[in-house]
Amino acid sequence: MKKRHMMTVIANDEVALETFELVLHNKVIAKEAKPGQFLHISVPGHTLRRPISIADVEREKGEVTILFKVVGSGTNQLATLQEKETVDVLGPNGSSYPFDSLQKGDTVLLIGGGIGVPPLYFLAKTLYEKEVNVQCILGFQSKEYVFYEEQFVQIADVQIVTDDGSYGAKGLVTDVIAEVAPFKQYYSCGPLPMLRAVKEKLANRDGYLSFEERMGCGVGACYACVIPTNDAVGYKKICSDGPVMRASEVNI
Amino acid sequence: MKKRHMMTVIANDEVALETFELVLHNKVIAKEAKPGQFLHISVPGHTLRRPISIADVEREKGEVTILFKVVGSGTNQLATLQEKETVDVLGPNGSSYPFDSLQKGDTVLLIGGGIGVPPLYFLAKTLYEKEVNVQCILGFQSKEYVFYEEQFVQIADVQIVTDDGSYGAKGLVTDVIAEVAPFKQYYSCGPLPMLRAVKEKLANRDGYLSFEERMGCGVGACYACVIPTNDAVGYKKICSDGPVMRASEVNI
Amino acid sequence: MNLSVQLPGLSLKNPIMPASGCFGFGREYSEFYDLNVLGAVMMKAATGEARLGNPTPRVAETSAGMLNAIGLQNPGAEKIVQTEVPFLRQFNIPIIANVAGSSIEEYERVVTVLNRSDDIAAIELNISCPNVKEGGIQFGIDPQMAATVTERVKAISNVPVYVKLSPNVTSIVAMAQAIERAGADGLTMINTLTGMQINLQSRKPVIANKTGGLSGRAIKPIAIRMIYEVRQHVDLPIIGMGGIERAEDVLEFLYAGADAVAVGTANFQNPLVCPEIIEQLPNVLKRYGFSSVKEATGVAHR
Amino acid sequence: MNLSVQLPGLSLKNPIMPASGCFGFGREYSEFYDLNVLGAVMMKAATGEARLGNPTPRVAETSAGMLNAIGLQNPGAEKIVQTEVPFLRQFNIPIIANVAGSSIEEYERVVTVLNRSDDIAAIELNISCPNVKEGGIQFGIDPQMAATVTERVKAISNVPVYVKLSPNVTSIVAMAQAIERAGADGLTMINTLTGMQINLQSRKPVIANKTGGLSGRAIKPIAIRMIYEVRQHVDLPIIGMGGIERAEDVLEFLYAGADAVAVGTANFQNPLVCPEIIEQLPNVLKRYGFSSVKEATGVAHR
Ligand SMILES: Cc1cc2nc3c(=O)[nH]c(=O)nc-3n(C[C@H](O)[C@H](O)[C@H](O)COP(=O)(O)OP(=O)(O)OC[C@H]3O[C@@H](n4cnc5c(N)ncnc54)[C@H](O)[C@@H]3O)c2cc1C
Ligand SMILES: Cc1cc2nc3c(=O)[nH]c(=O)nc-3n(C[C@H](O)[C@H](O)[C@H](O)COP(=O)(O)OP(=O)(O)OC[C@H]3O[C@@H](n4cnc5c(N)ncnc54)[C@H](O)[C@@H]3O)c2cc1C
Ligand SMILES: Cc1cc2nc3c(=O)[nH]c(=O)nc-3n(C[C@H](O)[C@H](O)[C@H](O)COP(=O)(O)O)c2cc1C
Ligand SMILES: Cc1cc2nc3c(=O)[nH]c(=O)nc-3n(C[C@H](O)[C@H](O)[C@H](O)COP(=O)(O)O)c2cc1C
Ligand code: FES
Ligand code: FES
Repeated sequence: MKKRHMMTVIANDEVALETFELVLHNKVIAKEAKPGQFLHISVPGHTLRRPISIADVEREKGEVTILFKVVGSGTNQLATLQEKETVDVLGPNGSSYPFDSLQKGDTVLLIGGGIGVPPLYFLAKTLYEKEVNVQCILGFQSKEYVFYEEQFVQIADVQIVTDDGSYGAKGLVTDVIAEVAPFKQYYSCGPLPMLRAVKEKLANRDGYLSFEERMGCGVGACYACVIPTNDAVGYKKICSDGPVMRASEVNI
Repeated sequence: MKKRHMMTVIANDEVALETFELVLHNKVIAKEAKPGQFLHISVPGHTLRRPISIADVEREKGEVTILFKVVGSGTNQLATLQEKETVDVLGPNGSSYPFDSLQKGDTVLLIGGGIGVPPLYFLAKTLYEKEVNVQCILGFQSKEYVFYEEQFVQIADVQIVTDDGSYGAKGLVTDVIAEVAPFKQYYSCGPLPMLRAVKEKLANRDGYLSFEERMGCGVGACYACVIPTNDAVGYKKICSDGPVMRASEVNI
Repeated sequence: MNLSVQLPGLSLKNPIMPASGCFGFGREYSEFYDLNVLGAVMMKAATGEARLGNPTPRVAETSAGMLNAIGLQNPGAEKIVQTEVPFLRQFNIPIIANVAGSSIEEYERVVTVLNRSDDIAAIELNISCPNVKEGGIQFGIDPQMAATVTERVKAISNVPVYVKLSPNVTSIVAMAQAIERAGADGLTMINTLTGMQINLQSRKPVIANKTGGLSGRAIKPIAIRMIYEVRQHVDLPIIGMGGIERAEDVLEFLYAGADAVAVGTANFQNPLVCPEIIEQLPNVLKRYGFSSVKEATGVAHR
Repeated sequence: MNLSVQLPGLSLKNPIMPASGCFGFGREYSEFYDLNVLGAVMMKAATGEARLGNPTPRVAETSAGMLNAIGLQNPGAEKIVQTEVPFLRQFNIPIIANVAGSSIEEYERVVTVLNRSDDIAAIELNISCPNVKEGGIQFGIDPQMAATVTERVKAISNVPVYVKLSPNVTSIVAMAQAIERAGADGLTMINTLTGMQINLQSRKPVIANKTGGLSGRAIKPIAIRMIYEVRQHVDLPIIGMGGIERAEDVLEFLYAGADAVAVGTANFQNPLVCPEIIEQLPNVLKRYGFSSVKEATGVAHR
């Protein structure tokens, strides 16, 4: 049976402007989590849980890392969490980035935008361990918002772009796609307009996108988070069928 | 101008079953408070403030003590307050027990029931300093709920009664009124049925009662807390005209 | 402690059930606990044909509540009878089918399809969904139309019919009385209150449908008031809902006059809320001096 | 930053005022701050004669809100004009008199008394107090009756008449339209939603009047929805209220179509809430790209 998990805060640090790295302890989740999945986090005083992607796990230590940007009252409250406090979560929820078809030596492309970058780190690390070559294009608003560059460069080829050019190349992630080495598959996560642009730019390539939507239940019961699909049913639920979907199946 | 005051928690201890003694620091309130007045306390996450009587002050140290019983979600939350945390209060609010007419050597009677006892301690201490003789009848549910007996006995003649006889005499405060020494004036605080009984029993005596009522604003603006009076207007507000009223003026 | 409640068509071992639309068809929450512990289950709304519902965003958070405008997305009555009811049948709990539509004919069509299943214990006639624009809402706010759809559905349904009341009306009692006269077997109340939230940045309503239905703790005082009022004027059994999160809330609904209750929004915060309430209910009943659910029902009227 | 708003009879230096019944006649809060900072002040309801109101308890706390059933306690219109208006006149802010009654004649009587004062800038016609049993509530839920009392009061009032809408209706737009046609100068909305809380121990409603009006953050989504809907169908200026606690809330009300706003329940938690909102409003307007209050009004409709 699934259950509510209590996770204990190990560390909570601001790693970039308005961006926090929260390390949580829970053996079950650390063991089960797959790249692309999310935690559905209870924030005291709030009716709805907050979905936040899993950015990293240390399976042995039982540690799970998430990275989040403070955008409203829920994330604001998460930012105040202190060591040893506990957090009530559901998870790991949702689908993950599939990579079973990849072989040692294959090359892939990861494209992340802003707060869509975190799940790609977990993916990059997992693929690196499989000895898959990882190229990343990571887009941020501006220099102050860049995070996890050091972590990424240790395991991947990284190209950073910023909207205002204050760090890396100036422009959108799609502006630099043409420059990357040949790849077998792509994986992306970021705001919807970015995912649309990526899908269009890489229309003839096989890839996976991870979506965001306002959620109710986070487990597939309330139909808050649907996304139109090209199949007969016509929709999928981002919380349970997704958040990761094959680019070709969604109608965005 | 009146203002919202921040008070810092110095100590918060369970002094009897479900009964907490909360010592707070704030110089202005400690200086201004008069016996019978209350603090209107903000409890995070709650729409309305909680009125709690001032039970003691150390004017020099800037300390204000309140005693409260855990009866619902607000007091439950107050019970969790830790040293150094801050509390947002309005106050000191309301009227106080008048005692200017008392002389050194006069004798008075204080009658408190349950959580109506706290303001009487502040009054007893003040009168003791004026060298007025204080006799107290203090009623509690049962032994476990008795608090502040030691503090009272140092400054007053104390008779304790409990509903079940588990401590002191068994019975109601009104059962033992006949036994007390002659007194010039009486002061009482407790649940409404007790105040009614006290007023009736001491119908021909001059006395002051302190009332409780559910409050909105706590400052006299919303008319939530009225009590019928015998004057032409027909009512008074417990939060601003009261909580202390002359027994003869109220219609209870 | 006797938790059982007998209502038309519903033999409930306890008075707790998940509310329609907040529990899908039970599959997801069956991964959290054995649904057998529930008093009953209210399925998500069924319409004549499959519906894709409203555009997203469909939910927004509010103070002590939330807004939703799902728009009755569902696979259609046929599919529900074929694939969802058989799943729920494995549990030994009454299945209540929530029926929605844009016309009386659609309501009838859905009920005709549901009639083919032997596994549905009762129908919850959803005349109150505020998020469907084609006219569904009309039934829920006009006593005469509510009566008409109730009569027509009653005439063909194989099982008892509970009508779900909208709180977005001037007189909830007038609605309940019209529905009682039309022959309904029970009432469920309340559905959501129509609300809106505007995003300061985008300058548009957060919910794509603009308005959404307000549910959760924020609306509990309104639900309690309406149940209390209806109980004073109508004899039908009432399944109460609106902001229930704890066993104490259940007791308040029983006091007001509900015979059983449903839990909606609270499932999202706590998927285990229903079994937790069921577990705590005997203690809470006992603490306040009751030896059965029945004893607590309507006590605020005595 | 231009915070000023011009409405019939009301030249507001900013759009923030305390709501009726939550601020008495200003005396208590004048001990916390200089009332001159306010855009205006809405006085507590005035009736023809002094009223003692309902028995206590009169308030209860709910999730993100509260219930009240004060019952229009007030010293009567004469006394208010004699003793309260002169107090408020010392501040340089428009005084809005809230007028209540149990009959059209009583409304007229109150307005006749108020007409004698030169210091009242506008009347807020309270046809929506849910806590008066003698019939006051009827005016607020029936468009025809609302129109009649509006017309009669308009006919005699020396100052512009704003009518306060009750949210306890099926169609807030129908109410607003009827009142517009009857010649009102503006609308204020919303009053409280009727609710109830039951004490588990005593087994009785907490509020002596049984039902009370729900106010506070819990009702904000309903207020926003109703203002948005009315703004689409009615041209009258709107003073919005219902759950405002922060300058951001004010902006949401402006977006929905309010021209100014009133703050009620929030005064109880924070006596300084009005001046604090007024202080923060320019920053909040600026942050979201506006250079005046006027610019933000109704933007969600664009
Ligand atoms: C599958 C998934 C994975 C995500 N992963 C991350 C991540 O790793 N890091 C990160 O910073 N953010 C992530 N987000 C976005 C994150 O959920 C929102 O930023 C967060 O919920 C905002 O909450 P708030 O209370 O601070 O904001 P508010 O705006 O106050 O939230 C109000 C309501 O809207 C919802 N909401 C607001 N923005 C979003 C959004 N973009 N997506 C979904 N719901 C939203 C909130 O959950 C809440 O219910 C993810 C979203 C999804 C759906
Ligand atoms: C002038 C005055 C002085 C008081 N002094 C003390 C004191 O010294 N020690 C003490 O323990 N208690 C005192 N009380 C009672 C105290 O205010 C309540 O016990 C407290 O508000 C309960 O809050 P709650 O959230 O725990 O209970 P809940 O029942 O959850 O409260 C719900 C609502 O009801 C109100 N309420 C509930 N009980 C009372 C009550 N008896 N009187 C007024 N409001 C109530 C609460 O303030 C809140 O608004 C005093 C009350 C008044 C009016
Ligand atoms: C996301 C969501 C979807 C809902 N869908 C339906 C529905 O399909 N049919 C229905 O009758 N009620 C529906 N409702 C209303 C609930 O069944 C319930 O009446 C209401 O939410 C009040 O209860 P609560 O406060 O416990 O959620 C829905 C509510 C929510 C929050
Ligand atoms: C204690 C209290 C008393 C009120 N008295 C009145 C009143 O006399 N006249 C009136 O028109 N509205 C009255 N109201 C309603 C408020 O003016 C306001 O419309 C409502 O509370 C919603 O705003 P809020 O959520 O900011 O409180 C009262 C509200 C409260 C809480
Ligand atoms: S959030 Fe409920 S179905 Fe996805
Ligand atoms: S609590 Fe508002 S007048 Fe007393």
